[in-house]
Order: sequence, then structure tokens, then C-alpha cells
Amino acid sequence: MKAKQGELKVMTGNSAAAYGAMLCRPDVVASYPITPQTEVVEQLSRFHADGTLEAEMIEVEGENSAMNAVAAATLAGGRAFTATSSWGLVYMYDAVLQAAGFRAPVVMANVNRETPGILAVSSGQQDMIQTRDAGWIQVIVENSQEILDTIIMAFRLAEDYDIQLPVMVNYDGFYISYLAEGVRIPAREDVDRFLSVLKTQPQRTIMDPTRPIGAGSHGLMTEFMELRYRHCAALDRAKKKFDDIDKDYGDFFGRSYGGQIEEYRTEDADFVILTSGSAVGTSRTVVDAKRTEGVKVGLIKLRMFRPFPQEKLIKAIKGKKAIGVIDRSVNFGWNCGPIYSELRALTPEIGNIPILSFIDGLASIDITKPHIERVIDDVANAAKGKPYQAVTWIPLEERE
Amino acid sequence: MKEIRFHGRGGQGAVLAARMLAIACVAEGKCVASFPMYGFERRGAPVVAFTRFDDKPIMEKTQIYNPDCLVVIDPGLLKLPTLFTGLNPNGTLILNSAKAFEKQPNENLKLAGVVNATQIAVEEVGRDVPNTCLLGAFAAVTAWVTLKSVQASLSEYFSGDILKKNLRCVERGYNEVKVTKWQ
Amino acid sequence: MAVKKFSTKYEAAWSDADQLLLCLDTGTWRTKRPVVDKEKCTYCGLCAIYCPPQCMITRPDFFEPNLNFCKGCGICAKECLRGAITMRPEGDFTS
Amino acid sequence: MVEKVKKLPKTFQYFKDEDAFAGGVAFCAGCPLELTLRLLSRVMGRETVIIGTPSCSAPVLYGQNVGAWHRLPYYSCLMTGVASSATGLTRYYKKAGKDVNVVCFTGDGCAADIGFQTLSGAAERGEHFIYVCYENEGYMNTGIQRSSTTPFGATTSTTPVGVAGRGKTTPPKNLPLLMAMHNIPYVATTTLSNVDDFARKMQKAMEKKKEGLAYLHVFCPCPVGWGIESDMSIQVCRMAVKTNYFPLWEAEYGKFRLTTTVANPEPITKYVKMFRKFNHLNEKELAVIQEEVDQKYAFLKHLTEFGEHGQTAETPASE
Repeated sequence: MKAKQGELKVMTGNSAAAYGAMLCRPDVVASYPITPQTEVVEQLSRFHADGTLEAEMIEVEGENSAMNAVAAATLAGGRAFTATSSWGLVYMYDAVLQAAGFRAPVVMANVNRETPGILAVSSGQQDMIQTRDAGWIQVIVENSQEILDTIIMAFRLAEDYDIQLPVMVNYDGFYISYLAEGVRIPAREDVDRFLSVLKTQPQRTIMDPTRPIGAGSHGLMTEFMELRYRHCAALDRAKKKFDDIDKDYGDFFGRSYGGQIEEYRTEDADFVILTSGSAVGTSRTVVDAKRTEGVKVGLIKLRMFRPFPQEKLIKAIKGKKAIGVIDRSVNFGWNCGPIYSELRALTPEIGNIPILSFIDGLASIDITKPHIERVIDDVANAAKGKPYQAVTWIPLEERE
Repeated sequence: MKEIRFHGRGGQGAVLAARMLAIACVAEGKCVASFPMYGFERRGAPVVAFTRFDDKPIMEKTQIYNPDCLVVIDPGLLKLPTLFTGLNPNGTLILNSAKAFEKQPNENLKLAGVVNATQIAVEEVGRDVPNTCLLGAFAAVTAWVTLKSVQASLSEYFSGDILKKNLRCVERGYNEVKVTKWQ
Repeated sequence: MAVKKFSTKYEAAWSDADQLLLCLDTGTWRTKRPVVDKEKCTYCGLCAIYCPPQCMITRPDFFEPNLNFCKGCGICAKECLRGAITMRPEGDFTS
Repeated sequence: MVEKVKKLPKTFQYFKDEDAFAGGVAFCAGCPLELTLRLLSRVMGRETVIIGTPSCSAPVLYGQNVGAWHRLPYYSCLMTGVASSATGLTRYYKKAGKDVNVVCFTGDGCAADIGFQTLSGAAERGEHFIYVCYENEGYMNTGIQRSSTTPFGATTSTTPVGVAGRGKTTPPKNLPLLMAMHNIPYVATTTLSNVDDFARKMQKAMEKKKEGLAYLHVFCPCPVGWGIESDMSIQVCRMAVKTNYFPLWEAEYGKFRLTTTVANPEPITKYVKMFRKFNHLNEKELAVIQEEVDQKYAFLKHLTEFGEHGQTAETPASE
């Protein structure tokens, strides 16, 4: 059984997020505008106004309320969606933690942007990084089509009886949020069909008003630890589940993205570079160009950041001579990129190979082709056994 | 792949023009990617927007540094010192201006189409929204996209009377653009 | 993962009164106990209404504290307009 | 021998339902908060979803592991997210076609301070739930700290009295009035000494929440935090009404009505001497409080003159 080929429409990443959410027929949508996410809210409001989206729309007075409202709506038994960015994500932080603790299957689009203190109306993944230990599933995508498709997959993952976790779908502000591309919009009945698997599963525990049930009980003695353990176990299960959902999606809609990670020309590669988000697309073109020069470089796209796809990464990297990681954020206190430092935790399994950290694309800085060429050249040299610099802040070294 | 960089001012419709061009290309079966780059959205402030199109999917997510074509919506932006930065040899320029070029403004620029889009917009629409007229000129000068596709792209954003007026702008841009070539 | 046995069927921190309704022996908190003079009681009900733990038992013609839960706060005695309730030290009742 | 046949007083009619709480729960002896919750459950019934936060009511409202202290559906959240969580719940119940009585239950610190934004937002959006704020004039659960509703002069653990300190230096935020200024369907103040008033307003809130947010401000003195003898808390409530320190009123869409009028208000000195938190105040400081009470009451009286309900059932403060 295959889905119909959807209508092709030129739309931005933000519109794609709104389409993805609308197609999943959420019961409740609550969000607050913030650059560069605002268009998501506006598009959803238009869907609601024209009757396409039959959800309860809550125009909240701040992001904190948005997260509380959607978390409560999912615990009541509904499907709920919200979207935010940067400072908005920071402002809802307590509720983000609570949603995870509640195991509330919220789906949220987070349009990546820098965190406050140095004003930046632009991109950067620091916002996502500061919520990495919140207990959410975090996915990073690279283009408008993937946004739409992944939000549909995210609802199936979040609400799966074996998972019951909130999912954050991240995409770069400006570089993807405002990027207009041709996007295939799946037919509603096909999305209904794709999500109908959830209806065959047992009913998750909800705030049934006819029952004396309470959400957020005190966890006393070992029962607190037990619930933490079960949360971690659910995150562990989410890895394979995400692969399976991605495959199902591909079988049905004809588009899939590799699940937790995507490997590009890695099979015969001597060394690899790893990155996420919008930098992946540009990196593909640079890898292609380097390949024509005979450089045996491969690319790994990190699609799932939480849970961290360690098994997949070990398999992909083992046997390579070096790896370079491009981060669009920093790991405060380690002076390196956060994805890099997480990857280094896999050293025993992948072997003691050079791992290079590249910090690029903070705020308004573009991760350009010359930047990626430099990454590949540096990692190529390290792979040949030459000395290398562990951490490189590319734009600061490239400027005159 | 063709890369087009739009230069305008907030409120002149540079972002919209870049996007309408993308829609026109999609109508012809091409793959597209278009995005603006601005800080605060403020009327009058300089705005840059990018459109790429190709026969195969576009992977690049960067800004456009080596455009094949510049579309300049405000003649005042000709003074911008960075306007021609990175222009490919054999570069093209579509300019909204009442005056044609007397001399080649940049050595990489080989083909220029100049049209008084402001005047046309004022005559047809009643106010200074030169963006759609320039798309007509773009189709005539580059032949990368047909007039028909450009016109079809407008209905995504306009309807009724305002659509009709803008369709006339496109057509007049297509017909009235003055082409200059340099070796 | 190694842990096989869980103490609850719930994935998250749900309480469920159908499974377990908790209750404290607040009767042991008391240092004084209310004693009702049935003759003085006019059945106005103020003691029962104002009783914070709502533990005044409605008898056909008077009210009586449920000593399992009465914390001995003395509000019933204070609010009784007839002075029908007196607070007496618990020590008087130990056998 | 003829058996005495006695009828329960009328007040009991309000309390149709069985108390939803276990017989013994962890509230201090003599705490009006316990009475507020138990009576609320008796007026509103079982299918009432309570939303609360860490506070004095948390040890009772929250479960412990799978166990619960009461039979009401309960949703716990952070102090920042009470009204917004209630919004999410009620909106989903509405979408699912379920008519559910959703009640937020928080202290004044949550309602007036850290949770005020979201409460104000929900009021403005016209969300269909009830918000009950139990006013104990500070953060009692964490050990008696001042909140924005702590009165002038009151000693708390963050406004202690010392060589330089004289208690809180600023007047309290008038939260019920602020809520009434949202022009929502229903705002009322009430307290437990006037238990008929309390029950009627609970019932009215259940009706009015069909039109939008209903807000109840319940004066709820804290025996421990204020230094009240455990048998005196209802007396303190009563004196707060009789001095006009806590006037009982309601407002529908910004139209005010006094529900209890006090013929000859007692001086504030009679109220403040009932507990310890104002013990240190001198005559000058007491005069400030008296002036504040008079001025607030005069302002309220002014507001009632704009109302449509001026003539209806005012009851004397004799309860």
C-alpha cells in the first residue's frame, strides 16, 4: 500500500512545520510568536481560520504557558503541538522538564536560534543544546520536506505506547525556517492512515475526570528512581522505534531519512565528517566535490540527538581513520562543540582515532562551502597521521 | 544550477519576488530553494534574498556568494559597494531604473536589463511595488523561465483586481525591458 | 536493561485512589479532646461545619467527634454558641 | 419516651457530596485550608479536576507513589503553570466533548506573584475554569516568607523585625480587585467564617465558569505562620470581615456588589491583636493599616455604586 503522491507546493520550513502539524489533526495547539518561528504560529492560525485545522487554538501570553497547556492537553488524552525558538525555549524550561517527567507526548518544533545575553536574531543550535538533558527526544532536520515528514513521524513516535515521550523537532532558524523549497504535502487520509497504528495500541494513562487519578505524584524512596529508570529505558527504545517509523514512512510515502543517522558516501571512506541541520546539505555538495578530486571522505548526518545514537555511530565510524564534527553551538566548560564531546565518549568503541571539533555557524555566521572544505582538509591531514588542532573556531581563524 | 541574488529595501517585495521566481521555476519542473537574509524586518532597510534553481535537488543551504544574476529592485542600491561582490563572469543584472547604463558598471557584468519598474508599477498598481515587473524583465532577459510561468506564480499571492494589475506589470516588464550587452 | 520488576504499572508518576487511598492516624496528634454535652447541644451544626477535618459525626440529636481523625484543634468548642463542647486533656482518658 | 426529632440546619444543604478526602490528612491542626478543600469537594462533587502546585496543600493533594489522599482527579504542576495547565486540560476536554469542572487551587504567592502572568492570560482569554486562591498572605509552606499579598507591617521570615526592620514595608497587592479588572464573568472574595457565603460563591463560580474564568479569593489565615491559636482561625476570619479588613464582595464582568455589609466596623486593633504577626506594631503603624483598610473599603464602595446589582441580597455579618 502506497500513499498518493502529494501536492507540490513551494513553502518555507516554517510553513512545512505548520502543514505537518495540521495534517496530524492536533486537538490543541498553543504557541507564542518569536522570530524565526512566528510564521508557524501564523500559518496554523490561518489553517484554523479557514477551517482546515479543527483544533483548540490557545493564543497564550508566553511560551511557559504554551508548554504547560500542551503538556496538560496530552495528559488529558489529546494530541497537542507547539512551536518555539531560542529564548522561548528558555522561558518554558521548567515546563519542558515537567512535560518530560510527565511523559507527556507533546510534539514541538524548535526553530534553532542562539540563547540570550549576546543579541542574535539569527541561527545557531545553542537553544537545543541547553535542553539536551531535559529527557526529551530531540531530532534535527535539514530541509522543508524533512520538517513536514518528521513532524508526522514525531507524533507517531511521541504517542507510541512503548515510548510516551515529548519530541522536539529542530531546524535551523533563517537558513531553513525561511527557506522556500518545493514540498510534497501528503494527503490527509494518508497521514490519518499512517498514524492509525496508534489507535490499535493500548490506551495510555490519562487524566480521566471520572477517575480518582493524579498526575505528578510524589516519587518516594526507590519509586522515584524506578520512574527515572523507565524514562531512560523509553528513550533507549525510541532509537529503534524511530528507525522503524522512518522505514514505515519511506515504504508508505516514498521518503525516508535514515532514522537516527544518515550515512552519505561513508562505506569506502577513509575518514568522515559529522554534522547536523542545514550544514548537512551544503556538506553533501562539498563531499561530492572532494570525491571527484579523489579524496575518500564520507558524511554522517546526525538526525537524532537525544537519545544519542551511539550504536549507529559506532558502526558507521569504526575503522575510519579520523572524524571531524561541525557544531553550530558550544559546550561551555569544555571549550569545544557539544556533539563533538558526546562523540568522544565513544572513543573506546570507535578506537583511538583523531576526533576534531569545528565550531561554526553561530548566530549569523554562514557555514559556507570554503568552511567545509577546510574541515575536510584538516581531517584528511589528521587521518594521514599529521598533527592537528583539537578545536577550531572556523570563522575566527578564517577572518583577516 | 542558477543562483540569483535579489537586492531591495524592506517593503519593496524582494523576498516575495525571490519566492515567486521559485514558484515559477517549480511550475517548470525545476527544483528550487529561496530564502531571505535580514535582521529586523523594517521598511526601508536593505534586504537580500536568494533563489537557486536546478534540474536536480538543491543541497546548498548557504547564502549566495557567486550569483549568476542580480535583481536590483531599488536603483539607489547601485551605490552599494558590495552589490557586485562575487558576481560570476558572464553575470546578468536586472535593474529597476529610469536610466540605462552608459558604461559597464562591473567587469563581470555582461548582460543588463533595465526597466523603469517603479513607473510601471505606479501606472498599473497605483503605488511603488516594482517587484513583479522586474520578474517579467527577468524572464525576457535571461530566458531561464517563461513569461507564462512567472505569471502563473503570481496567483499564489494575489487574486482579483490586484492580480490583474500585477499581471500587466509582469507583461510590461517583459516587453519594455532594455537590454545592454558587454563583451 | 537489567531491572525486570517494577513496583507500579504506570510509566509516569500517577497516583490512583482506586488502588490505594492513603490515610493518616491524625487522631494520635491530639493533646486535648472535644467532649460534647448532649443536653446543651441545640443541633445548630456549627461544630460540624467548621471542623477542619470534617470529622464530626452526625447523630440523630447531637454531634460527636470521630476520635480516629480529630486533631484536637478546638475550633468546634470555640465556635459552639452554647458552650456545649469542652476541650479536655487527653491525659484524662488514658486507662 | 418521645425521641427528639432534630433537623440539620440549612447550611448543610450546600454540602451534598461526601468529603473526597481521607479522614486523616497532613494539614496542621486548626488549618482553614483543610476546611476549604474539604468543603470545596462537598460543594463541587467528585468529577472536579483539581490543579495545584507545591504549596501547603501539596502534601495532601499530591499522591505518594501510587497512593492518594483523596478521590478527586488531580493534576500537579509548577507554580508558573497552574492556569496554563488548566487551559490545556479544559480545552482538550472541550474538544473531546467532556463537560468537566476544572479548578485551580493555589495560594496567594502563586496567584499574585509567580503564577500571575498565566492567571491573567487565562482570564483575558476567557478560559472556562475556576481559580481558587487561598489567601494566607505569604509563602507559608516554605516557612513563612513574604509574598506580594503580605500586608504592611507583617513580620515574616524575609521581613523580620529587628533593630532596623519593622516588617513588610509596602502595602499588599489587591489581587481580587486586579482579577475583577479583567472584566471576567465572576470574581468573589469569601472566607470560612461566612460559610453560607463561601458555599454560595462556590456554586456560583461553577455556573459562571461556563461563560469564562471564575475567580474566588478565599481568606485563609495560617495558624502557624501568623501565630494564631489553633482553635482561633475561624474567629480570625470573622474578625477580618467585621473590621472590613477582608470585605466580602463579588463582581460580575466588572460590576461590583458587596455580599456582606458591616453595620459598625470594628477597629483594626481588635483584629491584629488576635495573632502574633503584627505584635510589634506601634500606634503609628497601626494607624497606617487602619487607613489602608478604610481607603480600600471606600474604593470598593465606590466601585459598587457603578454596579447593576446594588440592591440585592446583602447579608449582615453575623454568621
